[in-house]
Amino acid sequence: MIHEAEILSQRRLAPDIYRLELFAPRVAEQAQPGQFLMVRTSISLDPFLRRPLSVNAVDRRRGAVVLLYRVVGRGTRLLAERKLGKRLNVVGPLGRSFTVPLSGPVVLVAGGLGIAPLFFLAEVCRQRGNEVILFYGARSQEELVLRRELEDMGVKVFLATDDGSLGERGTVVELLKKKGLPPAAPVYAAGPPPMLKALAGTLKDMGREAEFSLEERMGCGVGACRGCAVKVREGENFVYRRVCTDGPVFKAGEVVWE
Amino acid sequence: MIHEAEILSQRRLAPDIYRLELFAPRVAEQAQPGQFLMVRTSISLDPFLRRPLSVNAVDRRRGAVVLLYRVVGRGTRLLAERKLGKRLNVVGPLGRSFTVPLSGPVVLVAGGLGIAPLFFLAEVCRQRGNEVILFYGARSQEELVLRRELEDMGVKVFLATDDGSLGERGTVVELLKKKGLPPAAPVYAAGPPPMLKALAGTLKDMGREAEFSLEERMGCGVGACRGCAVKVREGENFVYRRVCTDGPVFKAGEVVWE
Amino acid sequence: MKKPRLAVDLGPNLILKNPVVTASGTFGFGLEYAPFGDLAALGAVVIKSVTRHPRRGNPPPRLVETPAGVLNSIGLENPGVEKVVKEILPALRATGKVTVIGSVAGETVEEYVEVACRLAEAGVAALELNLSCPNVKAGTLFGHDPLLAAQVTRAVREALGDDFPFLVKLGVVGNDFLAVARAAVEAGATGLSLINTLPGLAVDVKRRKLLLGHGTGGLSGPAIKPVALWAVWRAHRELQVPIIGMGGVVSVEDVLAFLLCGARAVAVGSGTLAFPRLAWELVEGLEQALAKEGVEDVRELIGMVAEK
Amino acid sequence: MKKPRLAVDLGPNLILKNPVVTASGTFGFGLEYAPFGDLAALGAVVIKSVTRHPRRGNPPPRLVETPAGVLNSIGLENPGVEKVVKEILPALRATGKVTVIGSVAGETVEEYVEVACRLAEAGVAALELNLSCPNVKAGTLFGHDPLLAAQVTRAVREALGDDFPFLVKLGVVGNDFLAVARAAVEAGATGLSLINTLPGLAVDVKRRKLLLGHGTGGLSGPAIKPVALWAVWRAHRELQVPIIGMGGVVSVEDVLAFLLCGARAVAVGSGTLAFPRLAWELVEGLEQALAKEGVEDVRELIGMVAEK
Ligand SMILES: Cc1cc2nc3c(=O)[nH]c(=O)nc-3n(C[C@H](O)[C@H](O)[C@H](O)COP(=O)(O)OP(=O)(O)OC[C@H]3O[C@@H](n4cnc5c(N)ncnc54)[C@H](O)[C@@H]3O)c2cc1C
Ligand SMILES: Cc1cc2nc3c(=O)[nH]c(=O)nc-3n(C[C@H](O)[C@H](O)[C@H](O)COP(=O)(O)OP(=O)(O)OC[C@H]3O[C@@H](n4cnc5c(N)ncnc54)[C@H](O)[C@@H]3O)c2cc1C
Ligand SMILES: Cc1cc2nc3c(=O)[nH]c(=O)nc-3n(C[C@H](O)[C@H](O)[C@H](O)COP(=O)(O)O)c2cc1C
Ligand SMILES: Cc1cc2nc3c(=O)[nH]c(=O)nc-3n(C[C@H](O)[C@H](O)[C@H](O)COP(=O)(O)O)c2cc1C
Ligand code: FES
Ligand code: FES
Repeated sequence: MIHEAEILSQRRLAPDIYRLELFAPRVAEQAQPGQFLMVRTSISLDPFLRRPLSVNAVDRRRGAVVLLYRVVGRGTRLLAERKLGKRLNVVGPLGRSFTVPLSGPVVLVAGGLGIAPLFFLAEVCRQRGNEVILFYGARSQEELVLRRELEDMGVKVFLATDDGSLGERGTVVELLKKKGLPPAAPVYAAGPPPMLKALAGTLKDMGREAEFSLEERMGCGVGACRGCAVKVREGENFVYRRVCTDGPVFKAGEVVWE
Repeated sequence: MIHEAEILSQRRLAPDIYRLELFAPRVAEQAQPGQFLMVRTSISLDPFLRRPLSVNAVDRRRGAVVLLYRVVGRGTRLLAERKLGKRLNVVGPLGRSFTVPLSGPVVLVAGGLGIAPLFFLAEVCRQRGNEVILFYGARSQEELVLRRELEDMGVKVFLATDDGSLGERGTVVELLKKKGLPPAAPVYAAGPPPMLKALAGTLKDMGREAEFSLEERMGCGVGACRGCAVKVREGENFVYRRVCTDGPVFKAGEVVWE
Repeated sequence: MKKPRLAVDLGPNLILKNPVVTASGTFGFGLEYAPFGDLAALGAVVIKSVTRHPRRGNPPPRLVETPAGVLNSIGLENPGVEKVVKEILPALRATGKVTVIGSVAGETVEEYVEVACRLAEAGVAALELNLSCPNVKAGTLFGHDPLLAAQVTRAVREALGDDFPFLVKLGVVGNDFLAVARAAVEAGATGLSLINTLPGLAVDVKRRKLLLGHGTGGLSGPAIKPVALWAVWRAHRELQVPIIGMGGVVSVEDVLAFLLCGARAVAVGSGTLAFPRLAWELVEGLEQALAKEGVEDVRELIGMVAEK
Repeated sequence: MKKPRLAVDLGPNLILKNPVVTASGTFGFGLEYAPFGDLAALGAVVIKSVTRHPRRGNPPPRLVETPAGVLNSIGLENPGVEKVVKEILPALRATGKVTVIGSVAGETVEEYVEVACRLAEAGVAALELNLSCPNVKAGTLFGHDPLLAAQVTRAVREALGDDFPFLVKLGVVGNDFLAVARAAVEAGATGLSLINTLPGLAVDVKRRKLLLGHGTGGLSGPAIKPVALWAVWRAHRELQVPIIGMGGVVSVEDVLAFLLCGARAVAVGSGTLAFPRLAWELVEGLEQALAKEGVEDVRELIGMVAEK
């Protein structure tokens, strides 16, 4: 479960967005879309905790695992400075993956770095033969990373940007409402909480089932510390579930949005 | 006093010993032998404090300041990993320098990295025209760094190693006792506390004056925190002096060795 | 080289095969870490604090990272003693010969007594009474008052009988922890677990609000290690009772430091979050360090730090 | 953009031009940092704690670095009140219009009173009574007992008269600091300085001895920031008195966090050791941050953190 993974490549795709390729054959073999790794970004005691990052892609043949991340704080900044050939200590793959029907169309909805797990899901679905429709939103054109690769693998991509620099101007949820969904296709989404909340409302109105990948600050990543609570409906009441092991993939309908 | 100094070069001279060249024209201009810089080695909050390092040489023409250090812990390890072209935040030059007669022979006694400040002193003395005799000891041949450069500048060098791999086998103090000193030449020493303590005893027996560069853990480096105390004789009693501003150069006779 | 002896005792009725244990709340109920190593190889697994009824815990966010530390406000989320006794402990025991130490939390003397008895009956090797959880309403009530600490300790001692080993776990902020510790020991506690997290908080400056969902939390990790060593050292000198020391342990050096200050066992808490195999690595590392130093029995080190 | 107003008051008789001050003991007597900036540009310079007689301090080593922190046992080295009043304060005043806050330490009520009076006569703007130095014998005596804290506070208040502003400086480990704070405020203290260092120690594992020459020390720096914020927040809610907050400040965000928790001024301590110009940078950074957020008066922020 713990791997000292060599950094095979690290590329900047947009001003703050990096794609990192690790040599970790065991992870490459086992990982499923929606799962994540706990990455040790520092070599000192500050920052102290690992950072959760979704598996963005795997190349089983080469034993490679790909991460896609945005630099938002100290941990990700340190990661961006890591050099080729150095080793990164990662734990995983962790968490529950998406559940996908064996055939038929699927709809993916990605907000910003939400594309990280959904790219992997798109890839697996395309290999299986599912039709894949992706609604993909970001702040601006340059942050719509990996869109070419997605188109190349035959994903039907609809784009939205906050500034209108590519695709529709506006949110990805507005775009989805405008374009509509193929009947009965299950929906998979990842992105910032406000987007997911809006999407949950829209999908409820449409009477659609969906699986969302959620984020919360994590301690252990393995279900022990109870640090990563998410509020989930239970009958009339609610309980807290662990994002790390009960998720990170949850049914959209069960999440209680604050 | 605070400088963002670009790293001009960094060379490994022995397995754990590095020589680092900074672009810091103001420091190069002002620094005197025996003075030191407070170097920020980390970019995170751990390690938190600066590290004191002696000025090992300056090149006023090029605005360069040279540090010589051994990797002993986290701070110096981080320093050794710093890359060319990056900036290092340093405060200085700080502390009191050696006092040297205008002419005549001087004797330098260096144990290990004690050569760091004494190299600078040797250089300045040679430029002024003093005859310079150096007793220089280390664990083994490879750790006797900069000995060629010292010989080239006309310093008369006597070497000792613990393992006998170069020069006399034994301590530098034993070597000095064996070779004897030119009459009336003042003595300047730097090195690990046990060596300085032994040397202080020997010099006292010989009735010699000496200046020692001392080390102690430092907080501020500017005399404010009182963290760097060294026990100094005052009549029958003793007081604590600050290594950073009352020193690091002290008269050998005034130090109380524990 | 002879293999050093690692076994330690925490009083006459609790012998651990080595002095490295897990800290309550950072190792779940042990099962979560079973994929990372043999739980039976650890000195003991101290499980998450258990209450009479299930508790769902505090609203998120529950964790924030601070400089070299972790601030948590889990709020004693646990499935309640019934489920722990019926389902979790049997599952834990099924993984091998694990030494399990239970951890008890409560809001009343009766709750402590009931949970302690149920866990003891379920066969745990020893108990920790958590009198110092900063993240629930009455969490530090008992740990801040020598009289209340004595009361709950005495009640638990009477209920468990004379021989059952249990330690009282205390924090050191806002209370005279030595007075509380002394009262607990005099009331029958076998020893002490030191230290629980320090109270702390973090601010979301942009939104002008407290960052943790619960407002305040407890600080742990390397940041608090100097305070934890001090508390263990003080308590050892004053009270000479068995102590499990904890606070910021991440290295073999840290384990040795706690032992030298007087801890008979050392718990690994937040360190496990950053390094999931840490507890096992410390057992191995400790054995190697002792062998290298020629120490034949780890007990030679306990409390042996010199002042000068 | 309009320049935000930075002035704050700590009670009616102490107005600071901005809320950034230095923490006692980390800025010497101010003069040591004069080469780094204009001392008069700071909210105030709080000088090293002063005792009646000169103190030479504790044996070295006096400082050890810990994870994101500093452990010190200086032992109140200072030249004594006579020399401070006759030589140091005049020299400090000669650098410009510096607002100076004196810091008083002592072993008896009489010593506190005498030193306080001498410093007040010498013209300091206010005083801090350091009731919480963990590094000398009687250092925390007064700060651990509400009755003694009240006694020394009352005596100082009587000697200084009703109008002279002074704050009581407390630590939070090993005592019920809110009870002590309340007692001191009721006995006449203008406000509180929170927090002093936490007691701690470090071990030289190789030599099996305590690392600091004095054995134990006080922990400061970013490591303790969450605890310091918590203490300020608690004291502000409970007592609504002027507070100088401190503990681990290294950034403008930290300053804002302390203000939001209820501090009226924020002291920079260990941060200055790592970043000699930090106090000045924080004054400038605070002004910019407020301007950017459209805050016209820094006092709008004080105590304004929401719980949820
Ligand atoms: C299961 C999971 C998968 C993830 N996958 C990816 C991914 O593939 N790519 C990616 O770029 N990011 C991903 N994230 C988010 C990523 O973990 C955080 O961005 C990262 O931990 C930030 O670390 P940092 O040290 O740079 O930032 P910090 O300095 O720790 O924090 C910077 C800012 O981000 C906020 N923040 C930090 N962590 C979280 C969190 N977990 N939830 C909410 N807010 C947070 C902080 O409050 C702060 O404002 C994932 C998170 C989870 C839980
Ligand atoms: C005025 C002065 C000038 C110096 N000049 C040089 C120099 O030119 N070249 C050089 O290599 N070193 C020099 N030193 C020593 C140097 O500062 C330390 O080696 C360095 O701070 C160690 O940092 P670190 O983080 O690598 O080690 P740490 O991880 O901090 O410590 C490693 C080990 O070294 C010990 N140690 C650390 N700092 C000191 C200290 N100041 N005194 C005694 N023991 C200490 C620690 O106890 C520990 O055992 C000088 C020290 C002083 C006071
Ligand atoms: C996430 C988390 C949860 C914790 N839960 C508990 C608990 O339920 N009961 C308890 O006694 N201590 C609990 N603690 C405190 C630890 O057991 C330990 O006393 C403290 O964290 C100090 O050790 P450390 O620095 O090694 O983490 C918890 C600590 C953390 C970080
Ligand atoms: C080296 C050092 C010396 C100190 N000396 C004193 C002192 O003389 N009087 C005092 O009241 N506090 C003293 N303190 C405590 C600080 O004023 C401050 O309360 C504490 O360090 C927390 O702030 P910080 O984390 O910003 O350093 C000292 C702290 C340090 C690090
Ligand atoms: S991160 Fe520890 S339980 Fe999820
Ligand atoms: S290092 Fe602060 S006084 Fe010398």
